Amino acid sequence: MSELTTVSLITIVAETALKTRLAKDLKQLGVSGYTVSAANGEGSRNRRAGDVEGGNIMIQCLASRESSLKIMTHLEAEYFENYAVVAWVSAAEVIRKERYT
Amino acid sequence: MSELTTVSLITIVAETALKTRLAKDLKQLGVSGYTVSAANGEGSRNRRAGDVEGGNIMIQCLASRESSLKIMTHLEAEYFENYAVVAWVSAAEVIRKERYT
Amino acid sequence: MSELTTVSLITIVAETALKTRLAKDLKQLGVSGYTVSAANGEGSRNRRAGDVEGGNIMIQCLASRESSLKIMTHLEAEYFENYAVVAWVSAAEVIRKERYT
Amino acid sequence: MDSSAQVIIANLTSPPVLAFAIGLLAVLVKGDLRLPDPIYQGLSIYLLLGIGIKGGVALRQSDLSDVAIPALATIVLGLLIPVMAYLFSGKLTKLSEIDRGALAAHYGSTSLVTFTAALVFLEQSSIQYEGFVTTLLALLEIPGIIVGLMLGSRHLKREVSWGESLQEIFSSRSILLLVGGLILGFATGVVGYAKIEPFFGALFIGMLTLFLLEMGTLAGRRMRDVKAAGAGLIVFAILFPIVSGVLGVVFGYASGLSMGGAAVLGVLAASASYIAAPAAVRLALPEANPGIYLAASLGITFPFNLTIGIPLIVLVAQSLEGMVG
Amino acid sequence: MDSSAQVIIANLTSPPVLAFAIGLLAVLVKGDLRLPDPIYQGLSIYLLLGIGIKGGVALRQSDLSDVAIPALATIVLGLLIPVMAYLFSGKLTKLSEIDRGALAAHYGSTSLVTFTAALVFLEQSSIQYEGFVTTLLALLEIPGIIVGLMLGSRHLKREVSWGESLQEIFSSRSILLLVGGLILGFATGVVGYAKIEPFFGALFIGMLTLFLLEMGTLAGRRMRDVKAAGAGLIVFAILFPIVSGVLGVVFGYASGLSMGGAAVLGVLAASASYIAAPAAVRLALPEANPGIYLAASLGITFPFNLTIGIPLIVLVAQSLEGMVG
Amino acid sequence: MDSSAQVIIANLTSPPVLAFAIGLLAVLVKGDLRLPDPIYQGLSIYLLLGIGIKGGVALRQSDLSDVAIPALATIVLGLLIPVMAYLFSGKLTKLSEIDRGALAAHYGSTSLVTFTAALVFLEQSSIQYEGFVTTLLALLEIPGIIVGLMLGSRHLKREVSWGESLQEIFSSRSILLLVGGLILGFATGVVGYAKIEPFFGALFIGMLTLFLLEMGTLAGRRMRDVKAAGAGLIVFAILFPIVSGVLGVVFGYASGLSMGGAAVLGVLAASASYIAAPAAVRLALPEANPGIYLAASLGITFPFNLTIGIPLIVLVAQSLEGMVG
Ligand SMILES: Nc1ncnc2c1ncn2[C@@H]1O[C@H](COP(=O)(O)O)[C@@H](O)[C@H]1O
Ligand SMILES: Nc1ncnc2c1ncn2[C@@H]1O[C@H](COP(=O)(O)O)[C@@H](O)[C@H]1O
Ligand SMILES: Nc1ncnc2c1ncn2[C@@H]1O[C@H](COP(=O)(O)O)[C@@H](O)[C@H]1O
Ligand code: NA
Ligand code: NA
Ligand code: NA
Repeated sequence: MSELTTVSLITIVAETALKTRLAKDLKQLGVSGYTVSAANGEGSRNRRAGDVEGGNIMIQCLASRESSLKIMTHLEAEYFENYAVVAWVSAAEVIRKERYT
Repeated sequence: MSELTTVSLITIVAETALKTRLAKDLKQLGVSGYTVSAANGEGSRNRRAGDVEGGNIMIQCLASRESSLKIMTHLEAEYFENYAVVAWVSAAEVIRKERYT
Repeated sequence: MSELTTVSLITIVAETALKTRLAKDLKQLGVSGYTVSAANGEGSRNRRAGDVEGGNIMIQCLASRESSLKIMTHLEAEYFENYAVVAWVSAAEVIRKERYT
Repeated sequence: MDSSAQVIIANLTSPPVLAFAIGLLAVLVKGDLRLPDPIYQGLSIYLLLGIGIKGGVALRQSDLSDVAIPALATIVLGLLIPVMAYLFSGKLTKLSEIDRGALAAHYGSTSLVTFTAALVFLEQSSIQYEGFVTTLLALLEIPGIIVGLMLGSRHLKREVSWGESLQEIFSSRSILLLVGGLILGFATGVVGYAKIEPFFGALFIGMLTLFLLEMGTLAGRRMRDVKAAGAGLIVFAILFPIVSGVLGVVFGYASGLSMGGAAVLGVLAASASYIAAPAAVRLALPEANPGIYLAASLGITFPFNLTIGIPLIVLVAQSLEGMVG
Repeated sequence: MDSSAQVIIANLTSPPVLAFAIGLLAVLVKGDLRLPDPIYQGLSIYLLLGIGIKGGVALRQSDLSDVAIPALATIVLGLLIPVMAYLFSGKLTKLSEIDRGALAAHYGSTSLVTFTAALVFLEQSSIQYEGFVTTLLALLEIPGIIVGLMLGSRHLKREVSWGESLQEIFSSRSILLLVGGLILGFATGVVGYAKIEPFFGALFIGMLTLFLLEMGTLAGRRMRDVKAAGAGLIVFAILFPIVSGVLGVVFGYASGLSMGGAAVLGVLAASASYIAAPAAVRLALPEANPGIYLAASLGITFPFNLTIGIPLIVLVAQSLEGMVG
Repeated sequence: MDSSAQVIIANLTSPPVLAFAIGLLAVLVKGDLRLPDPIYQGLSIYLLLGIGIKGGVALRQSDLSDVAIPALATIVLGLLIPVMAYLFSGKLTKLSEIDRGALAAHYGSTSLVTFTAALVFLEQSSIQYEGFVTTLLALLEIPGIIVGLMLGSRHLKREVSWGESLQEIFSSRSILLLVGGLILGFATGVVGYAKIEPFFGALFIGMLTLFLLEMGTLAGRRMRDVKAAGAGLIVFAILFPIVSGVLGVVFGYASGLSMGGAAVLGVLAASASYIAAPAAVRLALPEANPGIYLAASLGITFPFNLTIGIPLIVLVAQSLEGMVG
């Protein structure tokens, strides 16, 4: 097998209304791809457009350590204050590190 | 960017029937929030109320290391024996560690 | 609580058409179970049977370090070239390590 | 061909029963005819609400004093049948008390689809029944589950969290939809119902057909459990509904119901729950093996009732007419 | 019983309104009658497309020159009502300018379900209305949202990304389905419509009933916010629709609509958005508190209009007939 | 206006075709009219089962000996058309053998929705067709896929896992639902069907309209691929269905079908699969580029057949009547 190397996995849980916007942001920040799934949840603020338009989305994105920090900085600057957004970074081992920019 | 610090991410896969109960438990154990999504799966026991009421849920919860150990202890005591429940803890870096109790 | 020990969590994002095949492969490679959820995403290749049959699936599987490497090797040999498949390995702490072969 | 054979064949070639068979057969060729989960949920909401509404409209036209005694008889059945199921299964199987309690909860409760199929069958056979039978369905749903859980947990060391379990049973979606539908139908009456009849009335058998396709697949998947369960459980799951069905008919006549009404109460008594009871049992009695109670209720009793049980109980009701009550 | 009371009672016992009440009551007993999300989405696609198609079929039979002045009146309403809502809410509450801008966006736009319920009500009362009212619905949906967002963001320091927000508003699914339905209905005409009438026509009230069950649950969940919101907001959410509803009726008569048409425009003016506006406000004005605007539009105004507002506005239209225009 | 133009216009203004156009247009304004996935799945289950059931009811009324020769002709078509598609695409494009094999699999199989639209069209034009045509649909679905896969994999170095692929093709949901519906319809007959006609019959065109809204969106999204595909593929995707459609009509007459039946077989031959074939090709021939085969079958041939192909083939069948067979 090709060797495993460690990259960052960034996970974003956000209200559904932000889906298009976050996808655009991620692409602008240079990631090679991302995966989205539907989620629900409870948090400390629970401020959102309400149940009418559905719950949360979870975005997972493999990226270089550098990109992942850029993404976190962007999320903090643009979303954390006014939107229901939670995000975290973890370590992930992949084959062909070059794919994850 | 504010600094990243490491907290625990606890992931619980459980039969759907336990959804309300697990959410209540987590809140009682003091977490600040959690995220739920729908899942399916196969395991070694496959004991459950059956397909009629749907498959599994996956709960993800950012918490302090201490809380995450409490949650694992609670799951072991209350659920592992009789219910279809699998859980694991991993490391996650977040901004504003204080939010994740 | 019983002690926590570290095993591997392997996550596979793949086009839905591969669901049955991947599940079969995992079982043949000896894992004790796996969890599947529905997902969507964008990647660099976007080659697939198209929206008609739905998007992606995400498979998560707790396994020994050894199994997880075997799984990655298998994915690389069989799927990475022609199919929309992304996979990564991360660390997860569990109770009763023996369950995760 | 005599008329009882005709009655059974008419039932076997009705679209819902055929759809059930096709769903079941598909499992054998490794196919999968399950509906997407939200469609399945949507259909069950439609069926529950529709049955409730039609029951409510009919209830309004009934003389409420006529309902009291059959309602009482139904509640007594709801307490009696689970005890019988507990004892009966003790004779026929070697199951633990916990598993027999779980079985009791299932056979003490009822199955909406079996009930619905019985109404469709009666309407096709032009047999009249009382409009308030849906009320009896709602009344029979819960008591049996509670009695079964009590029987199953008697010998447990741990505390059973009754408060939580009862809250979950009473605020369960099926009860709310059934009772909500009854209220809606009662309040809107015949005039209001006319406006929604094209949806809740005309489409009903078609929707039921689609639903039974899925039920067939679910039952098909239980066949492995059925094989593992052993002969005793299979005998129980076929004989017990006949016993409780006849008892239901007798209670029906004794409480003054017409022949059609007595047959419906018989089918209600004979049917075993596979939605409300499993959910409650799973939470309150997790030590019980789902492979046992689902194999019995969903894998054997449900198909048995759908194909043979319903016409059989109607025939029983016809034979007993005039002899009881 | 005089006829206005009769009118109100007929409305209160119609299946859709009863379903709303049952969904709301279920929340009180901690039950959950929400439909699975895809079913809810599917129903709202059905309703939007169906309303659009029927509107398009009717529009084709209208004299297009008759539409121009009512259309103009509707757009003027769409610009005027949000300004009024902004000022009015300033008198009645202590909310920030941001929250009042958000309220203005909601009350400036409209609610499809309220509109639909009004049509159902008029048809039951055998009151005629112009076929092109659905066009007015489509015209009233957007301008109010934009005016509201402008009012709410005047004092913000940050840049508002208008381009992105407007793109999102205009290509939103509800607008596309409504306009798409109008085109489809217009192009296919009466002959084509006959083939889909069993689906889009006959089932409509039944589907609406199911949809309102969910709306009741959603409104019920907002009750906590309503309690927290304070008396001023509650008064606003009941009084303002009456004011804007009467204004809509007057504009309707002034632009030459029939009594039924004026009543529909009144209901459109009185109704507050709870789908398009929240989505747009959430993205463009995230500083506004959803607890406020959803409590008002979904928790108070929607139930108020559904039960009392619609018959009230029809009565107003009947009384004003011949006095205006 | 002569009658062929009338026929085409009647088709273009039918609600399902208009819905397709609206879904496609919505993509151009960056809108998204996709149905939630479970609704889409539910609708396709409804359509497959409904077509199957109606086919089964009709099959029971057919003389079974009449079916044999058309069935044989259909299977020969299923083997011939993919070979023709493989050769034809070699002349018109520079695609690899793998991609041409994939195309062959798609054009050798059929499209349920095109078939359904053809039946709706014939019924509107009051043209009779044989009741057993649904059986021909089921027969034509699979052989072409297998031939296409064989052609495409001839030059591959690796082993093709035929066992797995065939198992997946034969137990696929669309085949099971179609065949299951045929059995259900055959067994329940006219009497049983009457009870589900309000669901599976009366609603059919409405449901199809909703489904085509989604199909329009899917086709719209393929437009980028169509542009990238080049002129050769576009010519292929328009000319080949005309060729295979005429061949189907000829085979139809030669095997003794009526004018309507020959037209249906023509449409079946002309239609390209976009569900069963892509799934099978993706698994068994992953080296083929989905952008090519989906652009051709879903992006070009499907809209072409829906709007022009169907009336054209019916006109061809009308002109050839009496000349062949
Ligand atoms: N501690 C947590 N762990 C996991 N997910 C969380 C946590 N807190 C919040 N969330 C998710 O983030 C969403 C928004 O949170 P909040 O903005 O705090 O309401 C919630 O709906 C949850 O899905
Ligand atoms: N090794 C594993 N990795 C990931 N998920 C698992 C694993 N084993 C079990 N699960 C999940 O946990 C559920 C219950 O497992 P079990 O109780 O072993 O039947 C399964 O349905 C899976 O979703
Ligand atoms: N960098 C990434 N991070 C997370 N998921 C990814 C990434 N790249 C691709 N994916 C997922 O893998 C699928 C296939 O990717 P691809 O084969 O590159 O088109 C996509 O649809 C995404 O769901
Ligand atoms: Na029973
Ligand atoms: Na308004
Ligand atoms: Na073909």
